[in-house]
Amino acid sequence: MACTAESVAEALRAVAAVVVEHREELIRLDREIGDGDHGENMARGFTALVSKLDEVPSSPGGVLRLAATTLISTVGGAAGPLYGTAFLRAATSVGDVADLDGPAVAAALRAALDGVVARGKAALGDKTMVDALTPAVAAAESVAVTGGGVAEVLGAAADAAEMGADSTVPMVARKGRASYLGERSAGHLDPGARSTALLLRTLAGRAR
Amino acid sequence: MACTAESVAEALRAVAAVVVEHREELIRLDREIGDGDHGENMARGFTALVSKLDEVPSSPGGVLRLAATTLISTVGGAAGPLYGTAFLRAATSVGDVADLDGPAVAAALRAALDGVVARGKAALGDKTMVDALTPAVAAAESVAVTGGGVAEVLGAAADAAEMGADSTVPMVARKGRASYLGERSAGHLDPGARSTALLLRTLAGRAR
Amino acid sequence: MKKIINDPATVVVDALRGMALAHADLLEVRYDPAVVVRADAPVPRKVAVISGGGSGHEPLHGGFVGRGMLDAACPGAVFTSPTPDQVAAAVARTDGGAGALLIVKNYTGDVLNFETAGELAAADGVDVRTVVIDDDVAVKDSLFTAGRRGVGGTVLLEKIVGAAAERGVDLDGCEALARRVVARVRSMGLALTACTVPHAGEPSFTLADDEMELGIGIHGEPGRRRVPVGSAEEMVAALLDPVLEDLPFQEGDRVLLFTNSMGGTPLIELYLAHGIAERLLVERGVVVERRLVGPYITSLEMQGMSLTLLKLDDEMLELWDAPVHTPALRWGV
Amino acid sequence: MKKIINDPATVVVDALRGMALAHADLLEVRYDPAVVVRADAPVPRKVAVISGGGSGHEPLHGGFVGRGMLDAACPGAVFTSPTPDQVAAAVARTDGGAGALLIVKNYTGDVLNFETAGELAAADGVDVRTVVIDDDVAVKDSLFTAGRRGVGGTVLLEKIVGAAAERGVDLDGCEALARRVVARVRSMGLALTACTVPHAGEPSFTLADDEMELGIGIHGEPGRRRVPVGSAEEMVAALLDPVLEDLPFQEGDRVLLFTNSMGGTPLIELYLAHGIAERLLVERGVVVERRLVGPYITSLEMQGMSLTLLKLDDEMLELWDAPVHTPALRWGV
Ligand SMILES: Nc1ncnc2c1ncn2[C@@H]1O[C@H](COP(=O)(O)OP(=O)(O)O)[C@@H](O)[C@H]1O
Ligand SMILES: Nc1ncnc2c1ncn2[C@@H]1O[C@H](COP(=O)(O)OP(=O)(O)O)[C@@H](O)[C@H]1O
Ligand SMILES: [Mg+2]
Ligand SMILES: [Mg+2]
Ligand SMILES: [Mg+2]
Ligand SMILES: [Mg+2]
Repeated sequence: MACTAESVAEALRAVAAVVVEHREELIRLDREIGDGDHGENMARGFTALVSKLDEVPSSPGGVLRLAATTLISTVGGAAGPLYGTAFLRAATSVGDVADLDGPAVAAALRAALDGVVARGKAALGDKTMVDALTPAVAAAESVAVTGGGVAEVLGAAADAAEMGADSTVPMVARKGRASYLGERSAGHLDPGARSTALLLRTLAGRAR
Repeated sequence: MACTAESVAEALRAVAAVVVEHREELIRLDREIGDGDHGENMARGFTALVSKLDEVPSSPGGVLRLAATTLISTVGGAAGPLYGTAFLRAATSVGDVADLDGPAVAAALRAALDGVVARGKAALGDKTMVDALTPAVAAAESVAVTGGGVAEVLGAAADAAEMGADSTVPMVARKGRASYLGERSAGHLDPGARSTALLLRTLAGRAR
Repeated sequence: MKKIINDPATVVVDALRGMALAHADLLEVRYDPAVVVRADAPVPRKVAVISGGGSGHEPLHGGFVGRGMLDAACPGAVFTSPTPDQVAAAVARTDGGAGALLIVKNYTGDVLNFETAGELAAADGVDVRTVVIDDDVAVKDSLFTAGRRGVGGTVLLEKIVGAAAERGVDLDGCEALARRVVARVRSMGLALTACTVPHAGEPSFTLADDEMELGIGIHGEPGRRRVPVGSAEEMVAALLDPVLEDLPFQEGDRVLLFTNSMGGTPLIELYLAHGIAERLLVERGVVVERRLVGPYITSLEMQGMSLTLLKLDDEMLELWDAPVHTPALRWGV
Repeated sequence: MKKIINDPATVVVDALRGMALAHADLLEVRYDPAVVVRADAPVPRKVAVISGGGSGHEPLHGGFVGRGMLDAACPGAVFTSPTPDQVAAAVARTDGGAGALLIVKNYTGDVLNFETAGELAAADGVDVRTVVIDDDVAVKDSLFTAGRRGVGGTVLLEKIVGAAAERGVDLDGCEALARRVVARVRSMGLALTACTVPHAGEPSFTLADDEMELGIGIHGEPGRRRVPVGSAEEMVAALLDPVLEDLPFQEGDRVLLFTNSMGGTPLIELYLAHGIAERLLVERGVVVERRLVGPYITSLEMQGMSLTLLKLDDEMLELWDAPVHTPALRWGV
């Protein structure tokens, strides 16, 4: 199964559809412990990306770079620079190869996580997207070293991301807007962790 | 039965108590077709009058004049100048006699009505206090000419005022704030007509 | 009712104390009776321009006291006309020997109380003139009703006449100018939510979640009709059309457009509405020469807005631009 | 949700169009990306002072663009930080050769987006400094959280640094001054009602009829605790005490007191609260040298208020008094 510029673009279009579909859910989650705009921000950004993808760049890295710059200039909020950095680092990681394999995807995810942490300084357990992305990267890497293809790598990442997102429910937020709530932030799913899980699940679905 | 300065003062203290007691009702009536302050305005004015009555002027006319100036400077709104004028004209009408009889009371009520009409230019049927006061004056005069005393005169005035107030319910307002409602003002009791009826009923009760 | 107050009975006086502290350089506040006076009053040989009305419409009127606008404001209880002794005290305190002009919004209570005050002041030998403003096109004008209400046009009237008085225009001139402004200004408002008067404790009326009151008065008096909430485009047109038709304002007319918040509507919505109003005026060939956007004549926390149009002439334009130095309007100084 | 809008997705741009029309003499508005710029930008050899943040806090920040305050403001979507390209465009448009100072309220989104923008501008060879303001004492400051939020102090910071830049103070001087203001300003707010973000369509939180949220953030983020509504006296003390204790402010300190409405609280209540705050400060021997009262940093239609205290020194006092000419603050010109 190929992982070309066109298939990455197609997968990102699917992500956009899923984000728009889950817009209200993400708004609701963010209203509970944030300011209620995460779904709107993500929907705005990915909708903008879809129209930019009318012309698909020539390599998967090019597509990821276009996603990065588009998200940075349209999402805003905390999620904009964080997802933007994630896509930018992923783009740099994959370079200009024409077709990605499992290890390349796993490495891209690792680069994305490193970028998010470098930018946002969140640690595991702070109740952020990092809590979804960290186990996702670990799972992706362990599948990749045992020879897993793109679909397997992303499938494992999505599974782990969903569990990681769920793990944010009992956490007390220490980063982002939810941290103002202190103890009151416990008992709620982190919206950024949820959107990360949605994103990886959709990519995994497209890779199949 | 005497109608001296002290008994007029006592009757006005009773009016104050009744107005305070009906404050919410008058507010509610005024909220329906006005701006909801009539009960507050009247309560403020008559409460101020009570404290002014610590020193009772020497004649009934003096008490009525004190009531006039106090209401003018404390009630505000439409009711302030209207009730103020009513009391002022009544005071002038009774002059400085020490003890009022039935005809004097009826004449004072006539003077009060003339003052309200001169100031407010409302006609019968405009849905204002004039609709309570006009029949009250007519009733008072007919009792007075047939030799009725103060209690009978005021009793007849109160009965007629209550009927007059009730007659405002179906009317379409043509004066005051309720007139902005046009047809929508029908179906509501006019707050000023109601307070006029309350006032006369209390005076009648005290004259007994 | 949730409000930042101590006691409904003392709201006005308590607020005046804060206002006096906030603007000690511009105002002097007297309490018994309550009057807000410009700090340097009386100004010798200047016509005193005085207004007043119920409280709850802030910054109107106290926020417009100062150089180039009002000499004094008489704050009544919330939504209740002030009493004649307040107005008489304002005249006595600000009369600089050139007489006083009373600007009265057309409500029965205001008219009657100012009328009585005018008689008192005249008895004291002050030349007092009264101008009644009735710019609200929502209410049908008729000899058989209380007539139109005074609303947004009041702000423009106070600014323009205040500037004329500051320049030394005499009482006849100020009065004539005021009547010209009244003749050329029209307004209409709408409410999305009701407000709660402190002493009443409950909202003045109730609107369904999808309703607005078109033609609302500034005390929550109802207007023309209750209609479904529409888009901003529809709301602005619903206000602008009756205003334009009434005078009428015509192609080529030069106007001042005043987009006012009823108090609870945020500035972001107000700017949005203002942009639509200006565009609609341009489409009809009406020339917007000046604009005022903000909460200047309010109804406590009511959400909603009003539009006011004044047909300018050169003199009014110049007087609008003249220096003003009050808590709520300030330029040129 | 009842709002004067056409479409939640275009609220910010639609409002900017109205703002551009309302203040064409002061501002130029660019739309792609959205930036509000002072009309005479770039001012040669002047440090460009730039801020921005989510919309819905109007007049902050666009209403403070103009002579003596901001050179540009970057409006994000409602309650959402602006994007780096907006900030980069603002820097490019206003850089007069003396560098740019970015004033950033301490929210993760704002900090990250301005950080990225700073990198972009630095790559273009502009000397860019960033000052983060975090004056909200409601949130415990800690290395392990996002830290304190930037709230009311932002308005005072923008005015004072804007005045310094206008006088020709260089970038180092502006940055040092800004850090001094940040070190000496503290705020706290409370909410009586929630607000509704247009794209969310529902209130951000719910409060019972007798509850208020003490320590509210300007995006409706919760604060210290939810408590029963008290009297104005109690509310003001509940805000003032933590503010005073935090710095701490002490007897003899000279302060600027800023009494701010969250948007939906009427001016009459705000003046009332201001009067109480001044009295409480006098009782403690704190000297109120200057005051600002009004809705300057808001949360859409939220009812509530905040208090901000700035410990003044002579330089700050003089810069506060210096001329300013913007849509929302105007004096000395
Ligand atoms: N410092 C951080 N590091 C990583 N993720 C963060 C950080 N701060 C916030 N986030 C993520 O961003 C999400 C919120 O995004 P969004 O609502 O779009 O932005 P904002 O908080 O500015 O409104 C949170 O749910 C969290 O997952
Ligand atoms: N022109 C008028 N003539 C006689 N009575 C009037 C007139 N206008 C109003 N009123 C009376 O005043 C009452 C309202 O008084 P109030 O609520 O105290 O004043 P406001 O209308 O100024 O708020 C009305 O119910 C009506 O009876
Ligand atoms: Mg958010
Ligand atoms: Mg009334
Ligand atoms: Mg009234
Ligand atoms: Mg946000």
